[in-house]
Amino acid sequence: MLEHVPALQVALPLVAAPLIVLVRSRRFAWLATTVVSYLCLLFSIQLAWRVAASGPVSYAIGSWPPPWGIEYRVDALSAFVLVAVSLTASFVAPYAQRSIAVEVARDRQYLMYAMYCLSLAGLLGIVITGDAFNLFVFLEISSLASYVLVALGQRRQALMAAYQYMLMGTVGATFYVIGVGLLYLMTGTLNLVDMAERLRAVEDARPVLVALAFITVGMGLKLALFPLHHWLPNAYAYAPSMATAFLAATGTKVSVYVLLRYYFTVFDPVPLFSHLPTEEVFVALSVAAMIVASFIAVFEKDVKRLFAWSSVAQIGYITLGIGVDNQSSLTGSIVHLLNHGVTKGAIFLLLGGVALRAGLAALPLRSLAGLGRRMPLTAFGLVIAGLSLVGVPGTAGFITKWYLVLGALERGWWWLVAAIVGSSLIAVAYVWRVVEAMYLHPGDAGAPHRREAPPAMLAAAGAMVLLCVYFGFETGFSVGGAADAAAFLLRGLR
Amino acid sequence: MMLAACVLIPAAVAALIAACHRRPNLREAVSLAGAALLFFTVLSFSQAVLEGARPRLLLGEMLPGLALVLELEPLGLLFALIASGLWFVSAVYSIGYMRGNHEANQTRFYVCFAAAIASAIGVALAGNLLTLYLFYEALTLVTWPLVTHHGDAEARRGGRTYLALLLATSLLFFLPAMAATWWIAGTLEFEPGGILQGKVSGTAAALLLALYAFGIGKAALMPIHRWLPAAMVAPTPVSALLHAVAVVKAGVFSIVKVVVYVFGADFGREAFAWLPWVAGFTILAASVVALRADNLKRRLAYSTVSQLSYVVLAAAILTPLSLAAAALHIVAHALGKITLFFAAGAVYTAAHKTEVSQLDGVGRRMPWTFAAFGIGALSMIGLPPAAGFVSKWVLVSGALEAGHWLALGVVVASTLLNAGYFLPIVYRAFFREASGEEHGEAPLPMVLALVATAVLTVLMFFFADLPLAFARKMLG
Amino acid sequence: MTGDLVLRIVAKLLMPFMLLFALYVQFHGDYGPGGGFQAGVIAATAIVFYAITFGLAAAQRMVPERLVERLLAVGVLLYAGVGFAGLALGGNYLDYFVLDPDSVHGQHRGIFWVEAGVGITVAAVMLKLFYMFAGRGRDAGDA
Amino acid sequence: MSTVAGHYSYWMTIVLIVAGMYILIARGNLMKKLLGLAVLQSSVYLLYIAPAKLLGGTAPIVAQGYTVYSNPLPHVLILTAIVVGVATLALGLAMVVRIREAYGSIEEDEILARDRADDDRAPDGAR
Repeated sequence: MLEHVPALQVALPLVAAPLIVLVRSRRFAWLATTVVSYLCLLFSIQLAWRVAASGPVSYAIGSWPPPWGIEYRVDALSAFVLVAVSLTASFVAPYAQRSIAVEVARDRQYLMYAMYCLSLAGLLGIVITGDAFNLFVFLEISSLASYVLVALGQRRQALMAAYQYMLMGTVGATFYVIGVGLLYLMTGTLNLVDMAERLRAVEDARPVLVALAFITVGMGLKLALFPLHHWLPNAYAYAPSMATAFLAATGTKVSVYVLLRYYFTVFDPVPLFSHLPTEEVFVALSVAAMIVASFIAVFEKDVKRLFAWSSVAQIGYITLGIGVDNQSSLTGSIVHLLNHGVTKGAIFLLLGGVALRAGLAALPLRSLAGLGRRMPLTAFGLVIAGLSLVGVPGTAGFITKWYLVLGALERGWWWLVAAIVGSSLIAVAYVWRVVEAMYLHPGDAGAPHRREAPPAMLAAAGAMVLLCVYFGFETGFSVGGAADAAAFLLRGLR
Repeated sequence: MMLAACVLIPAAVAALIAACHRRPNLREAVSLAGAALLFFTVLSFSQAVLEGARPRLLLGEMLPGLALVLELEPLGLLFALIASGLWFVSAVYSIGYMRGNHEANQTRFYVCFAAAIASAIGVALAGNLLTLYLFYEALTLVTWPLVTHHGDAEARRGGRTYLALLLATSLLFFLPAMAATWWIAGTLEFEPGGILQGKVSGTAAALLLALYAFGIGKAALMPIHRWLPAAMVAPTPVSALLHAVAVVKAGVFSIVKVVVYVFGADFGREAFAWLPWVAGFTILAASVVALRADNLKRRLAYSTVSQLSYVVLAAAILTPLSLAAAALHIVAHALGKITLFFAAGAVYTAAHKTEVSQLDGVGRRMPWTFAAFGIGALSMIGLPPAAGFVSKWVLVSGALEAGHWLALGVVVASTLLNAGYFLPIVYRAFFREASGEEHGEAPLPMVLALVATAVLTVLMFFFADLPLAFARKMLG
Repeated sequence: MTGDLVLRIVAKLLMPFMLLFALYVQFHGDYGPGGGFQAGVIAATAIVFYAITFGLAAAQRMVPERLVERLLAVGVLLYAGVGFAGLALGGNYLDYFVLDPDSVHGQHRGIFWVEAGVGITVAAVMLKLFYMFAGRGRDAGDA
Repeated sequence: MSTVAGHYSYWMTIVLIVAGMYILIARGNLMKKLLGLAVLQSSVYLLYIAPAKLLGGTAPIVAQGYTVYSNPLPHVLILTAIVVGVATLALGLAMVVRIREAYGSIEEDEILARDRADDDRAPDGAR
């Protein structure tokens, strides 16, 4: 049975969704979601272990051998991202029960779980598939589910946010599929590895470059690459807490994976970095994201939006590594997929607890006043995760920054080092506003006394906070996996 | 194993204090016992370290090739001894202060206090630059709640300046400097003789040094000294232990470490040529500001800024003697300045006076306190029979040996300035007529503590060999 | 509900043929043009036609919304079930070759069930969409 | 000239892309935006299908008398893409209906103005 893990990785959450709709019981829905999430984590760990032991794993769906059939292919990069995604899922699922019970109308709760399973299946599918078109299908499965997740938010703004998210996401996916179409016309194959082989013969043809542009812009929309990030702040701010945490930790990260996959696997024969201005574009946009989005976060009044803007900035870190294009920077990029996922996941899970206890659908900064007293553990967790956003040593964020700075140094780009550390300085400013609000502004006299979030939610969020610290000290898995993946990407097909 | 205990004891104390937040007596007993235990644990290493042992403990690998390491070497031991010893004294003092002034949130205060000590000890024991950086940042963060302890607008403002300057410098300069060192040398270990020897020179080396010197903001070189006066909004025990001993000494200690173990004592002088100028300027300028400050704690803070630069100056001269002077001055200044702060806190608690101009005749009402203050002031000026004399003496010898006339001139000028802003306080306190309502000494624990540190200051003058032995050992 | 007699009679007469045609397209899909997608839409069209002539309530009595939702899930499960059947019989996921000793028959069998799943799901989705939009406006006030 | 004319299906594709994007960006009406999206998506269908058609080819079903078949793969892909497109469109329509119910309008600027007014009125929103 173990050789079928690649298929089960996706099929399991995919089957869970209709089962949940069929049974239509809230309790079953939650149970199924949780079990599936944990199983997915186990599967992904097994796959990562297998890849580390014996190289890429290939699985032929329907026993049609690649490149004719759809191939599921797990290599160092996809194994790492699989673990990152399912790790987040395994924390969000146990958290979901209480949070959804409060935030979503009773008769729609099962829908929430089903959509979450679909979204998970889609995300895992994107990462695991080795087929360009199959990837598009999974991209849309996960995106459609995400739109619904966002639209289920409590306030009416959620609808508008989801609508805009849907428009931009669909344009992104359409651009992606146009790019794939052009590549298919040029190579006659949809298998990513096969495509790369055949591109060698036609590397300079204009349609290939047009395809590159379409895929870059398309995925840029999906991953909220500055300035294509317009949908993100509202979508994160108005979605239900659990959806925000899940999407923030996984959605954009998987899109980054797609970009990495295309840049370093498919377009490997194309002189992306030496002949095209890829480097300049990515470095410029990433630095802009890191600085501008962080600044906006500093002046944001709503806490969830504040951290959403911070996500835009942190995505800048990730794409920066692609632009700098060396072993260290790519390691930083890939490890940040995990590190930022864990950090933002923790933050939004904690904020969900705050919103629950405060009984608010929105969280203006003022509503955090006195949180240090009301919910000491939650507040402390927010501080730790905030420090990880800043990149203080001993937290996951530091590891990323270390590699990015090293990468910039290796290129001799001192100004970039200054930009990286400068942006984390701005991060200090916005994290600090939250900390000040929690500890230095006394709460209302009438505010409820010391009441933490429900244990299940607190435990899940707390575990994620611990992970922020854990990945700051013990980097055997995170940096080890990311460095392997980066080396794998840079080695290319040669 | 015992090494880990040095960091774990204060950390455990912090946890225990948090656990017994409902019982103040137990809480303070834990604090005292922990401090004593820590001091003796550190002390137990001294013999071995003097004989040349370097106990080392690998905490685990944080990044490939980059481990977290604790290693005890003489300078670190000296710093750890000072930090833990004075923790005990100031724990006694804080009991009097916090209760005497009815401060709120005392548990949080003690927890953060112990956590700060844990971080400071971590800095002292750090076996490589990464470990040092880790604890250095931790120290910044855990002291922030102490600085903003009062939670009012003024505390918020002070806390902002404090955190902004310290975090900004460490993120903007220290981290890139560390990354560059790793990139150039391929290691971050502290090694006698340095790791950058022969790998970087000229302007690049000077730039790297600048990144370190300004990146380690806790050393309070001008123009990044502003956080230190800002931190004075904290309760006095915090100013005393942290902003006269643990935090600021962690800064200059880090600079000495970087100079000795990263650049190496034999590193080319050219790269260091600019540093004495900056340090000298800081010494003089801060003294001038102190001269004009009326708020007692502010005056002490600027005095600290100036005294810290003595250490930097001594390290920058880069001769064996001056490096020893740097180490000695860390100890001497710690003892003297904590005495002064203790005295300032005692005056505030007993008489609720904060300005120098209010101190007329207070010395007659609080003879013990102001006797101790006098000894502290002597130490700052560098007169016998106080510890400051010893370190200044060695520093001057070192400067003479190197023919460093700039340093010599700065020392002479600043001695005069120091005298100019400390002696009037002593004069006012004893020889002017008192006014206002009657009051006596501060609560007993406070007086005990400040007398103890004053006695230690005098003792160090008479038994200067011991710290000197450590300082010499540092250079191998 | 429309009162036009002609329309109602014609609708009643046409219904069986529409459904039959859906089935034809569904099962003929193995050999000629057709398949689950088209069949599903045609089947759904029949119900929609019924709803338009006899009113939404009548259609929902015949095919309740709850049933539509169930069918939607069942269709997907049928599809996935074929995949798992492949696994159970020792092949890869969605492996039709192993569904029958004769691998060509296996392919047929696999396609048949998969298309059945697709057909059910598509029909259900179409109906669900129709119900969703047709039901709006009436209960807009309480949404 | 022949290359320009010979590639007319690509020209049409480009026209559809540009038209779709234009509607999407320039129109404030949420319904019209959706229509723009549909136009954009249909450009993809054309892009895939047109090159797969061989002159004189027939549907790829083995039968006597035919030797030239169209490539079936793009057709299958586009069938999937159409389904995805329909799902997106359906979801979009559902959202427009709900937005209309929640805001009483489907004009983007009016909706945003209402949100802004909400934010100003809510005591918690201002700092």
